[in-house]
Amino acid sequence: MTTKTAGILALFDYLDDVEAALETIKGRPEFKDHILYSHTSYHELVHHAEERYGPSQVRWFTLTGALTGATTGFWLPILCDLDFPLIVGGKTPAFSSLPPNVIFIFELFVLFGALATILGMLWLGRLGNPHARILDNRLMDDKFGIFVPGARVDGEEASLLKSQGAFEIKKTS
Amino acid sequence: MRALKILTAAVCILVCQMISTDAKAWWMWSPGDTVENSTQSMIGSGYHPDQPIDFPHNIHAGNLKMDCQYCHSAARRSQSAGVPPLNTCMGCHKIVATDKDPIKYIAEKYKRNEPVEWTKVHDLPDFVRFSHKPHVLAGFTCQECHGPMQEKVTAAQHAPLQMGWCIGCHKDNLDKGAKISCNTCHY
Amino acid sequence: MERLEFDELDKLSEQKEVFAPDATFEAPVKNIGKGHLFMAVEEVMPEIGATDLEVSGEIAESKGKGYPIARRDVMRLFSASAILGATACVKRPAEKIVPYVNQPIDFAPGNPVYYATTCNECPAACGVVVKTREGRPTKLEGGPEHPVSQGALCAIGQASIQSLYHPERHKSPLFQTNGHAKELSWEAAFDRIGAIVKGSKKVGIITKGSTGSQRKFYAEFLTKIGSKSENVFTWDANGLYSSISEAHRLAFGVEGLPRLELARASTIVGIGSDILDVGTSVVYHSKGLSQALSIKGLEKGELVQFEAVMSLTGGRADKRHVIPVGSELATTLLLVRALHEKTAAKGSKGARAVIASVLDANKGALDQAYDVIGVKKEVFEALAHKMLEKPSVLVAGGTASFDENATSLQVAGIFANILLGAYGSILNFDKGWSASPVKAGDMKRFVEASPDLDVVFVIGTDPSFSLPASYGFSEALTKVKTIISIQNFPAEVDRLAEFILPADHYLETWGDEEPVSGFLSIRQPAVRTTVNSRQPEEMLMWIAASAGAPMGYADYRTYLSAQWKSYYEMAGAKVDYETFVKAVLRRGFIGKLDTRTVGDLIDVKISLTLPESGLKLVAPFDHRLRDGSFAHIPILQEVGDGMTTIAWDSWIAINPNTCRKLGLKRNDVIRVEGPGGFFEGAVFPLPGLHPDAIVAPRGNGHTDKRSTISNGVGFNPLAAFSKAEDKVTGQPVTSGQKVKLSLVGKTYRLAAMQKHHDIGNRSDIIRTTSLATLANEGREKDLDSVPDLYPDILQRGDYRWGMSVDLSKCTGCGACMTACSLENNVAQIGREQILLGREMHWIRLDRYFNGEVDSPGVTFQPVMCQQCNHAPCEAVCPVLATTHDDEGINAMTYNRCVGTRYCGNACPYKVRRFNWWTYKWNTMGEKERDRNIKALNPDVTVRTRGVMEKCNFCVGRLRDAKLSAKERSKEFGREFRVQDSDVKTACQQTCPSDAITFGDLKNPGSGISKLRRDPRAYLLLGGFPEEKEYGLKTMPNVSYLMKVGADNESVAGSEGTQAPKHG
Amino acid sequence: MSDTVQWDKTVSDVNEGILKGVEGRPHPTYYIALVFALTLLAIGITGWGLIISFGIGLSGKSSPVYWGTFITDFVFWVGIGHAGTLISAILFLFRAKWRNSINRSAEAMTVFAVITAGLFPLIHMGRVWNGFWTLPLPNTNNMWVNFRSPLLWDVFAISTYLTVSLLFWYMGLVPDIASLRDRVKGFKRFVYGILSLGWTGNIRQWHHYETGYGFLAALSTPLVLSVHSIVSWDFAMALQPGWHTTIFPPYFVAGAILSGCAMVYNLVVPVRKMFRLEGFIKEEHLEACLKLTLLTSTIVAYAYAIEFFVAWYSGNYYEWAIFKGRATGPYSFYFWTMTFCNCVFPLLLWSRKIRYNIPVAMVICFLINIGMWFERYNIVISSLAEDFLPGSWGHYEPSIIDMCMTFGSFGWFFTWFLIFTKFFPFVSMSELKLIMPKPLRRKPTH
Repeated sequence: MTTKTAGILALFDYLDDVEAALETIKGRPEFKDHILYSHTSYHELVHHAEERYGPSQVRWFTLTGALTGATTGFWLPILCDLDFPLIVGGKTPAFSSLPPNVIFIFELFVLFGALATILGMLWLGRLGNPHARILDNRLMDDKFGIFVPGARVDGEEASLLKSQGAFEIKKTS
Repeated sequence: MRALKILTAAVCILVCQMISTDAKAWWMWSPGDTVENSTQSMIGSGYHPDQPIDFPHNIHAGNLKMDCQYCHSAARRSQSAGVPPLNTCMGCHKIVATDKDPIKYIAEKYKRNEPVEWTKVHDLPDFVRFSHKPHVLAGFTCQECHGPMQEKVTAAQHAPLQMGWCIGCHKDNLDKGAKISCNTCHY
Repeated sequence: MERLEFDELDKLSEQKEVFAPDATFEAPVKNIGKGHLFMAVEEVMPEIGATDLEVSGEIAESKGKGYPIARRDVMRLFSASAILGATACVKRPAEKIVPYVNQPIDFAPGNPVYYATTCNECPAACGVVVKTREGRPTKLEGGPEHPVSQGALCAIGQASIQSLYHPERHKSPLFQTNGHAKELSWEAAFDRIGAIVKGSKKVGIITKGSTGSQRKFYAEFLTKIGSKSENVFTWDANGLYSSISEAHRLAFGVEGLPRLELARASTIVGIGSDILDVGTSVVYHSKGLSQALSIKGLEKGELVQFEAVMSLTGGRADKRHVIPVGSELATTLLLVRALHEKTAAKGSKGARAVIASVLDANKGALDQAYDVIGVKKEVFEALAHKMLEKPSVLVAGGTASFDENATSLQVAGIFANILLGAYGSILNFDKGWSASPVKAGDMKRFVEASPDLDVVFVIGTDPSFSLPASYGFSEALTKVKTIISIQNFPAEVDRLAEFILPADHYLETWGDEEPVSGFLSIRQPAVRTTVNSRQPEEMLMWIAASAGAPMGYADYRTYLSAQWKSYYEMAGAKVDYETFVKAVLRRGFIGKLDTRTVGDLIDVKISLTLPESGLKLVAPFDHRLRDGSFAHIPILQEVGDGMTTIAWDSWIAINPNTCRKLGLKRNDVIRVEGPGGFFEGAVFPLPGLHPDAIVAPRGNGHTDKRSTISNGVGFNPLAAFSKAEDKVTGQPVTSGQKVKLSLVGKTYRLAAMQKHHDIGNRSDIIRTTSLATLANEGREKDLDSVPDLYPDILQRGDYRWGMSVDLSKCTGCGACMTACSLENNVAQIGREQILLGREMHWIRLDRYFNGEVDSPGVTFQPVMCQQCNHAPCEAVCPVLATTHDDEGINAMTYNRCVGTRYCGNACPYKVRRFNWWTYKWNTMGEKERDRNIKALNPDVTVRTRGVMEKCNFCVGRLRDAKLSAKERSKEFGREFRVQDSDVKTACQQTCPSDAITFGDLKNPGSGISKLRRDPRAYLLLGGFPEEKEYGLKTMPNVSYLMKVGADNESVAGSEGTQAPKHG
Repeated sequence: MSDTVQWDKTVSDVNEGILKGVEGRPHPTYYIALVFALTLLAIGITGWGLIISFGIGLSGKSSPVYWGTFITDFVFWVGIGHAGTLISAILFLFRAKWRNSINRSAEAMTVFAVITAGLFPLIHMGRVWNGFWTLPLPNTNNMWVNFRSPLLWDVFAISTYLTVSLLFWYMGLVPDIASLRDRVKGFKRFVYGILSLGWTGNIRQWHHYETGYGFLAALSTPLVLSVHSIVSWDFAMALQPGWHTTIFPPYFVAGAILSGCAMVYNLVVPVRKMFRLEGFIKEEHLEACLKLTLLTSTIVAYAYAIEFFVAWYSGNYYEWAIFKGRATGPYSFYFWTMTFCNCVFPLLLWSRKIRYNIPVAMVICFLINIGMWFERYNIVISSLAEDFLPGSWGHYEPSIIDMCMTFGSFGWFFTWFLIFTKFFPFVSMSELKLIMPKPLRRKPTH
């Protein structure tokens, strides 16, 4: 979000207002690029997002990470043991000790899966960006916001949102 | 930001210090350690200390083709190869090259009944029980670990002498009776 | 060690017993060519035998003066090819290589050189082989063919390496006035003493007991300087020597100790005997007893012990009767009476008449005696019957040799042995007897003679400490004008001395011993003097010379050379004398037994008085510290007493029932008040003591700041004794005086290493069997046939090392612990750490009592790493610091260990030891000193703090043996394998009872393979394989042999009829 | 349960009410607690310094008790951590609403408890400076690690657990930090801005966040069971009687959750007071936590009983001897304390009255924590001290250093925890809002 697009931000107090507004603006071309802001992840809103953007791609990250982890967990002990085959507890190394390998498969499955999930979240949510644009300080408090890029405060979009219950329309540049 | 850069630089320098030769002894150190104190040979291959005299291995083993074990005679029957006693030197040098300065030095030492103190080059940590005997018995030449001494004057460390290096060779020679169990060298 | 004939090695391993089969002394030892030859020190270090002046050609001049010349003033760099390990320093030092100037022939740096010499720690004179590395002794072992030691050595002999390098040895001659010591040069000391000696003609020498030439030399010295030669006073706190010798003089008219060949006996009766604790020759007798009691086919010898205290000998006994303190004589006479009444009794008519008259004279007392000692008449009858059936012997001594009747007891013992016919076979008094190392009554003589003496030399003995204060020795000594104390370690007697001269350790001296008459065991230095000390005999030569009466020998070695001439003639060797001596030095001994005719029993009287009841104090020798002369050796303190497992302390052992009666608990400090004084100490309730016996061991109680090891440790029980003497020998009484006990109101924690004293019904720990069971059900076992998912684990490698421990043979003497600690650089940690339970012994002795508190059975179980094939410790180490090698050894890699200590927890045998600190050589009390680097074995890594360590089957020795075999294979072009005789672990090598066997399990003919198949073999915590119950299934390479009770009587542990099951 | 909660606060009060504590000054008791924690921490640092300088011998351990309070502390702290993950991950998946008010504190507790626990194996090591050898790092020695060692499993389990919990906790914090960022100015805003990773609250972020959070919860859920199972294998894999049993994993997990829930209660109640959060962390939520405590307490009691039963029923002499010894031997004090604290006192929680009586419940939870520490002590020490061979039996008493490290660990934990409560929202605001009545213009009819 380094390129700052001008537009308007409609601020809402109530969840049902936002929901109604979203229903209203759904499919309208002037609201094509609108961005919804919320202070928490109300189901209703997330549901809208799912409809709009499709299912989150984080799951592929998770799957890839987890499978990489499991593979690493399987081969790491075996390769290490084969590299320097010492007799431990009366047993020849490597393949005779598969049961404990399960632990490494599992642990690395979880570890790599979790790391990949986080990476996915950061990447897809464009997080880790110190120059993120904060449209309004109240958005993470108790307000909802709908940002409509390209719209003007006195435009049609503004009045539509206002009619849906936005208590304030703010111009952002 | 400037302060941050200086700080980062300081941390980097400190880390490098910790990894470098001298300081590693510090962070590996603990009071009164006896196994630890001469831990890994930090110096590695290339270590070439000064010796009391520049003994020319190249003349003895190279030009004159003397057998290594003529002087290092303990290698085949003992754990250490042994540095020859002065009487071995004086066996020849009572008559050979007596006019050279180094020979005068050892002749003087021999007369005074004083040993020559050499500096150990190939030094393993104290917890390694290396023995020359099995290696010589298995038919390895000295050069495989000590390098082409017949071309050198005084000895410099040739092999890295790290455990990985030992293990690598032992793994390749399992058929000759080399072992990779830990108590081959550590007990 | 070098052997001359390599090809004989294979044959040797087939021998049944590694030690010589029967009476070792009677095999001719003239043949030098056979057997082990070590190095003669003069060949390796020529200058050690020659004086400096000889070298520079001034000998003629010095001979004229008759001065022995100091030859070892300059410590020349005798050196090492590499300065070996263990130097403590933070940064990696640039190490130096210092080669010889003139390297001895056949010497390879890094390879050990062995010398044969003779131990001087007690008069038994065991032959030892000193392993030296680059000129410094690192380990002592019993001379393998030496008839006394037969390859073994006791704990004290092993530990002498620590007294050699003891950092608190005297550093220089001292002159002492009013308790203030000033250092002197040797020249000044000799000149001043010489002047004093010159001015006085009344000179005496107090010396320790010895059988060698030194007593003769002292007498010669006294004569030379114009004093009386009888002024040599010998002292040994062990009353056995004088009482046995004196009893034989009374009985047969000639002095000496009979040579006791226990191996030939079948039933051995001990009356208070301590042959396995102290005795007269503990290694020799342990060897003999071990053979006598070993299982031969379906028979086994038997040891029956009557005693008031709980000695190791009593613990080893098959049957043990508890008798009151002081009733040993009555017990012996009752047995004599029982024997005498039997028709099968042997002995000449005359002798029987003498015995009959003694029995008649004491008839009244003897009739009452059964009740007093609490043993029924039938017991004696049955015992007498059994003894007369087979070769038997009676051995008396122990604490009984410290009471008033010590000599009478020995006379009674002689009666019994005459009736048993033991003389001539088991007891040899006419062929190869032993001269007494001490003369009976010498101390009494000294106390009487002291006012007449001007100068007294006290050499190598400390009567000020080992005699009760009430005896009056120190008072007598103070009457002497000049006292010269010649000691290799600070002794109590030094305080009274004007001159203190540091003496050489025996490993630095020349000498000889004659443990059996006609048999010479030589002593040669194995090292140059390590501190500024001299050989005592040479000091006397100097003093004599400086007093203007030179003795005429260049040095003591020359004197000895003259003494050994007779052996040269006896041997009839075809070489010249010098070569002969050289050969003897390489072998260590030479000799042919002397013979003499001994007459029949002389009329001798014994009067028996029965002991009164009441609490009586007994102060027996501690089997490690003896009379206290070894209290400064850390390893001996650390090994701990066998029976109580207390280390670094003295204790007052009392029967637990008596404790309950008196309201005493363990660790309560009590005051023991005797007729001569009192002492205070902590109570240790010990089963098996007579209820009236208060047993406080001797050995500790030194209060000498110069010795930080022994200073303030324990107490000296001799303080409570009033002056009393054996009526015949004048030996002070230190046993059986009545005492009163009172609580002090404090407690003191005794550092007992073992906290629980029975096996708690866990019968797969100590398994027992009987001869009858063995006869009926005994068949070969296969301990390795355990159902296992990984069947290949025993098949790897060329060798598979195994060990077997015979529980029937172990006596709990602690020699194995000592040898192990010294071989493997195991730290000694001191009392505080032992109280925490942090002892470091790689092999420990578990002692279990069973049965009744008043007469318990005792079983010792040495536990070392069991080298499990399914090692529970290996799998749990996160960093692979402990792994298995392909020869079955569980390898501990110290330098890899990070110290999680999980392996220690996982080990069911708890044999792993953790370095909680970097242990100093002797961290004890407040003082810390670095380990004495010279006393360490350079072939074993010194462990730092934070790492685990444990027994490794002496893998360094194994490697040397394997490399030798490989070298031989290469030389001879055919495959040589390591045989039983090529390698011994330190514990096995030193075990005086041959309880430990070690070897290659892959070789079906090896001793260990046979013992692993033995019907008695079992695995510790291995369940009951015969019931398809395999216990922990750790599959150890160490196996144990079940303890066998004689007469089908059950022994330790069998009361737990219910077999414990592992889940 | 929480459906019946009577909220006197609205969504709009959340940020104001919770962040006031972060911005303003907390109750003076906070500073007292902080000084106390720092003092304990100083003791612990001194103790460790001494151990590193002089040797692990300063602790009271010996042969055969090679493990002592350090491992006790380790297991205790790992156990404490578990409740946090249970509350945040498992209850999240179960959609238990009451968790939302305390999950932040529980997660923070998890993170700090695992950090604390992770220190103990290092403190415990004889040569901590070589501790990195437990990681499979390539090196010139060609040495790897022993993948069959339960301790190595621990290394992996604990580091995975720590990483995952940390990520989970931090991801939960990001929106709240963003809220905080938007309220403060200057340098603080800069720092919180960095920490908030540029969170703006737009719906795409929330969308991925929700999915990712769900996956993390799903990945953490088996960790709740696996980590303490693996820790229990440290014991169960050794042959020691008293350790070598298959019941250990579930037994340990139940115990862990018991101690964790009790600890959450013990932590939340005072902090709730200090930062005046009564309006957000409702008594009903605390009560739910106590119910979980009660449940796990009964599981633990069952485990104790079955452990004894199996020891007897198996006929394994050594096992049974250990259990008899625990109840009657030298460590019976620890055993009975543990039994009473973990099985008997929590029974009081059956009473609804006591569940709502915060002081009494505090005491019970505190006792449970003591009991759980004793349980680990009992397992570690009594099995080791008297195992197979009576000849090698020993005794263990914690030394002063041992106790220093135990107290020091509390100092370390509380220092972190108190710092956290001061600088970050103690209640997950974004999640709390979800369980509060939604901000609707048209009020629901029911």
